Amino acid sequence: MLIDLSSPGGAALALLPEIVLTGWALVVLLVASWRHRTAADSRYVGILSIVGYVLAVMATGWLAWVGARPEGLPLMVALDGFRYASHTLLLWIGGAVAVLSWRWLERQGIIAPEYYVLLMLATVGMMLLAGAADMITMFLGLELMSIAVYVLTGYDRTRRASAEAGLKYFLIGAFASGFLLYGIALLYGATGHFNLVLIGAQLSATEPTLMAKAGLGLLLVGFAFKVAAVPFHAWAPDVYEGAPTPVTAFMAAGVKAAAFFALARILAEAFPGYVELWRPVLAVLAVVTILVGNLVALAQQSMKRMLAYSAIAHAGYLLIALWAHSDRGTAAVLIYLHAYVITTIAAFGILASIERAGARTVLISDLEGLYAARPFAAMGLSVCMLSLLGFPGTFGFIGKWFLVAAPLAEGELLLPIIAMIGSGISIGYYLPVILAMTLKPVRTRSAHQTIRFPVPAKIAVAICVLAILVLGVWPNAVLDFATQEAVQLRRLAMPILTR
Amino acid sequence: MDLVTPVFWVFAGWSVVSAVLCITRRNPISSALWLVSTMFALAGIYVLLDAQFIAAVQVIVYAGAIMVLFLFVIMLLNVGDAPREWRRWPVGLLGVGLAAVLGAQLMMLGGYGRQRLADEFSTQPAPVNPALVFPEGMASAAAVAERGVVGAVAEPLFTAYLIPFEITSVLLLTAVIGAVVLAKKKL
Amino acid sequence: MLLGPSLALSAVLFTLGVLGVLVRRNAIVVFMCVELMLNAVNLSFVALAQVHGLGGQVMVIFVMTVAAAEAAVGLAIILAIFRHAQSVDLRQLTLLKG
Amino acid sequence: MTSLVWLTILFPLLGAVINGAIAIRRPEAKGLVSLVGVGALLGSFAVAIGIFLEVLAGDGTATRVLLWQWMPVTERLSIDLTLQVDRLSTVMLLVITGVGSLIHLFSVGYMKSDPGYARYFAYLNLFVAFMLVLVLGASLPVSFIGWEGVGLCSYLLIGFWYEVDANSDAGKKAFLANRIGDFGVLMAMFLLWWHVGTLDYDGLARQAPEVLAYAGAPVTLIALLLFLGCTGKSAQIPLFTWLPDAMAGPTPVSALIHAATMVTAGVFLVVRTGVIFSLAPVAMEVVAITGALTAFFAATIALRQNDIKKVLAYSTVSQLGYMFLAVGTGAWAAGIFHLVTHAFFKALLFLGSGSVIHAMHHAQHAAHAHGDAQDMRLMGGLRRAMPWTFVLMGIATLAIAGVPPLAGFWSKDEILAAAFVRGGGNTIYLVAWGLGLLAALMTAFYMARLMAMTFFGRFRGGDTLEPHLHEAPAVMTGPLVVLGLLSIVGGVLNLPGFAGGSHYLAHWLEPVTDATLPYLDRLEMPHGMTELLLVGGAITIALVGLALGMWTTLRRPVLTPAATPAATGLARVLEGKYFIDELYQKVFVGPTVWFSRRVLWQGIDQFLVDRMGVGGTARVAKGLGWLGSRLQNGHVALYLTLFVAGVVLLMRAVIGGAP
Repeated sequence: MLIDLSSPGGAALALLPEIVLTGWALVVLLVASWRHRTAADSRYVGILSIVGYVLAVMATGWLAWVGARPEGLPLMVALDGFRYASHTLLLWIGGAVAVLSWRWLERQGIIAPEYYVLLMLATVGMMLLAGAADMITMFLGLELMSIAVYVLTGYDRTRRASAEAGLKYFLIGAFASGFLLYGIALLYGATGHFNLVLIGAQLSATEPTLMAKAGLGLLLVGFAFKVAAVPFHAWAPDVYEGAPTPVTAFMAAGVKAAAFFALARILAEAFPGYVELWRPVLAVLAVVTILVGNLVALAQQSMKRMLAYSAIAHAGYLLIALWAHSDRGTAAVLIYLHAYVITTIAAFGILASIERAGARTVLISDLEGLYAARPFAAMGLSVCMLSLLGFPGTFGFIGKWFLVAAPLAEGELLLPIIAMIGSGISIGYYLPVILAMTLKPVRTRSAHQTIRFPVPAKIAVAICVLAILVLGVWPNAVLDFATQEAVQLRRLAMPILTR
Repeated sequence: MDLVTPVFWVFAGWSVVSAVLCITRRNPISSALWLVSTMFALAGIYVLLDAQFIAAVQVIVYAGAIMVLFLFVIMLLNVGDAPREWRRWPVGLLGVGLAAVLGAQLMMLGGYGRQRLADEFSTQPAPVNPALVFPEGMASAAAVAERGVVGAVAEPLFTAYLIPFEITSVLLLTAVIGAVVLAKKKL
Repeated sequence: MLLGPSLALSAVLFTLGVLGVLVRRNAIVVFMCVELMLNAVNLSFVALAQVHGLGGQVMVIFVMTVAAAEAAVGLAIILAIFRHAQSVDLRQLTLLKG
Repeated sequence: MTSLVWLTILFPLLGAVINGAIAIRRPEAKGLVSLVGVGALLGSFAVAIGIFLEVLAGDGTATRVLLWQWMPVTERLSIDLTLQVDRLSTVMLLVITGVGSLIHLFSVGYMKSDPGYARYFAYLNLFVAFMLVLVLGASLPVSFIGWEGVGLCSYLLIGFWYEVDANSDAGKKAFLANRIGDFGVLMAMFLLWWHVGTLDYDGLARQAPEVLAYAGAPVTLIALLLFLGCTGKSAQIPLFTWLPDAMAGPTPVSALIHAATMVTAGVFLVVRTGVIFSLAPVAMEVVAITGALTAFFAATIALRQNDIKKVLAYSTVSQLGYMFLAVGTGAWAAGIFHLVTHAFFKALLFLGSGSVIHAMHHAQHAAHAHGDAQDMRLMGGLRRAMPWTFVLMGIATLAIAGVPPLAGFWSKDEILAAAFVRGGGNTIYLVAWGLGLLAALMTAFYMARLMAMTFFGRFRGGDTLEPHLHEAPAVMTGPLVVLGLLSIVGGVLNLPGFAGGSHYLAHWLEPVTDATLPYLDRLEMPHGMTELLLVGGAITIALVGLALGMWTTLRRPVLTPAATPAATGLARVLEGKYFIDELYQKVFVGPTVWFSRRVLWQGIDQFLVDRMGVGGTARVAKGLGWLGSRLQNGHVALYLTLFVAGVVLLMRAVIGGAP
């Protein structure tokens, strides 16, 4: 189905998932403003918000099903398989985080159901960021996401750590968006356009110019911050630790995924002519990020911090796939993000259930003997660790495989080796978690007695863990989708660019 | 005789001096006021650059509303002069050095004139009809002459940029919800 | 026209904003320096809009909106941290580290 | 039947799931656990026999069973979950399910009183499932699932008794060494994919020779990387240190995983990818000499160990070295032959030692004594209390020492003969042959010493213990008897011509190994006089080694750890009489043992590999991590400065030319 994006009706149709989710968020906001006093109210709003994600997924599915394509140039929003794939994943993240937050918030004494509204609006921002075909939409989506996540990070106002995390994230985030904005301005100056494809057309037609180069650099800075690549990563561990755990999951999975989707789109559509320029930058960023992320993770005692550094390292792996600048690389980004996101959500879900109200962050040594007390939780977390490690038979392995294969197909050997070395180092911190849970006795009798795992969260985590295992040996559906349907970035942009 | 250039340099000097004072004053209130001063200078420059509407908005919204919010919060928190406002020397010096290098890199952009931009611009036939994107190709001055100061900006804002415009409404809503949730004394 | 001078001024102001962020300790002042950076970028947009048409000016409107939203949320966050620490000195906010 | 090969994997997998569930819900239901655990293996074994009969009737072409598409990477390369049944995988299938069944059965008795009974069987079943994936996989990635999976299970089982910290450390070490090796396999896989474009064993055998130049750098690199993986998994120099530590796990685990099956996976992989190796003669030499060196030095280390399981562990490393020597010379069948016979007699030795440890442990328990149940200096004279175990371990000792007509003799002789023949044209192989010969002597020596210290002389564990020593129950001795029979008759698989056979196994494997023939000179096994000389020499060495071992051990009382070394005048005088022994000790054994102990074991293994290598790397990495962690001091200023430094560098890279 061809959609004319220059007409308001067409634009509304193209943005249906976002509009549905925003509309539902307004409904939920109305409900939340009437019912926001008790824990029951909070739970009620939580359930209500999940309906919104389901509706938005259905809208996305409809767009994908009718095969919506832009009539001519994609204006403001993209209409391609990549967008539908990213939307599905992002909506899924939002829904899963809402499920994980359900009852968790009340247990931590956070009774303010606006939380779910902000979560939905942040998801809208992520979708706009990932699906934007225009720098303006992209910037506004990014800001919408960021502002909502700043608030969510500092949401647990009773804890100083949460407020501090919010402030740190906010200050550095605003600082970074200054750079991003400068980059957009310079690209606008160099090309006269905000539209990604038109920028790509203009940049491909000329030799690299100073203004465009500077714009590219500043743009990369902005995204490197969002994906937490070294040396723009320093905020991540602090913020991940301080934020409420479901929000941490949201940041580690959603924000990172959305930023990578957007970066993949920008590099593919706007900068195909500048490959020689951004490739070395991405390579260096990837190498440094992999090494620093993995090494520093070794020294961590807190689970959340460890996962934060591990998330940094995973951003490094993903940069390798972007480096490849090929359909295979884009497919690898999609597949790896799916694997990473599912695993991260499950790991943080289990972690959230272990946390006690008001207690300090969970240390790795706190997990000792978890297997004896809570075998399923321990097994689930073990599967997550193995998947993050890239153990064959888990979805993580499939993701790593494609990730490493992408630059190899381009004839690059060093980056895959670095990725594998990094993955080798990562045994040093993933393994002790499994070790602590399965091979160490329980420290005290009272340990693990306070674990509260609400049924919906349990189901969500169980689905994730099963998905990791099943997709590890039977990933065909996802792979087919990623390699055939979703890799349409270049395919849609190329005819316009080469004309 | 061209009056624009000397006036521009006056405003430029004003804005730079205000900005320097903004980042060096120890009292946050002075800093905020010097920032307002910078914004006024910029508004003046906007007028010179054929962006009269933006200049007005800059004064009303930015200098007027946003900075008042800042002042309000500074007064509310009542944080006076910090005993040692500056960062310690090694870090501070490193910051100055880094900023200087960054500034030198960005200053290279100052070499751009209209001619250079036009030279670097691709003269290839545009791949698609620009009218599909937004009615541009019409420079600021011409647009103002044709549609008036407000109309020049309003036209594209409500046609080509309708989607971003609607997104900003969601953005502001989010900010309001967030600010209320965070700042309320009791939830 | 003044394209080159405007871009240079924009770069200077942006750098001053970065410098302010790097050397100041007061969270509110740091945030104000970020606002200075955004203003500098706006100047670039306006200067470039002279050549490329009004897209740049429209973008400035959006940036101002974003700045307003950021200010609202940012100041609320600063208020929240002030309630805990009785200070907005960034040097004292080192609970999270390691 | 062949199309049902997936059943052999499914049974143990189901067993693992069910036992895992029991471990969580009702860990006390041991009867059910045994039924499921052993039943799963027996089921697999039954299917394996069915497959074997079918393959026996077939003409040797491989049957590929497609389970489902796994990773459709490109149109060109699609990796499917395909199992491959051919003569090689059938041999492995039979060994794994057969020996596995026996060891599962043995475990029923051995682990009876362990609280983690259900968990143990769940892990063990899971291990078998992964091991079968490894040998049945039709492509490298599928095998790699099993390859990593067995490593994980091995690690879980080594650390099974997690109350002891050293055990979980040993598990970690094993996992780490394995992962270093896995890095090699992964790299080799990617390189193969890059160069050849396929990872199917079938496709590799067909396409690799066309794409990869004989003795070229790429194929050599690939082969060496694959071999790096094998050294990790099969405990060869330099990655052999984890295997002796791995003995911390339950003894049946040592028998199954660290002797009979998992550690031989490296040998299997080399044979499977034989074409690649045969294209890289340098890599073949490396494999052979590494195997020979490992065989030699592991044997020297075993000479002076007092822990019964440590002796067997080093012996396993040494025997694995023989297997690599075999495949390194291109004697694929000999390698597999030794793999099979070794599975029989080494499993028997481990289970026998398990039976001894079990008896010692129970005796200590009954007498309320404490002591090391594995220290041979505290044993002695056990042949009276444990006649069955004694006889069976004796058989295994003769087999491993290479006394005809037991199984070990034929396979070891085959390997040494092959190395000797290759040595005719290449000195490296002659050196390898010499090392192998010396290792054979030492093997006989330390095995005789083990037998003598354990079963002969008088009991040194204390009078209170002695009445409590009993033979193991039938459920444990039963599997021992079966393995004993196999150790005796296992040689018939591949009897050479002079003994009335026709190298049956070698012919049986020809469909698999023939692909390497164009690149590898056919081994012309020696005939007539040379052959008889070689055989005679091997027998002599075995008998001399055994006699020396017995003699030097029993000649004077074995000192218990507590006893002070007796060095009185009379003893010295008496010792003076044993001039030959002293000479032997001083000139040959002494320096070698000193070298292996001080340099290899303490120097390289403990210091270089453990402290500097594994431990050192870990410490350096941790130190760097700690440094990075300190940089994360919570100050936003520092974060922002780092940020801007990044911006400056990035801009410098993108713009170029600017400051």
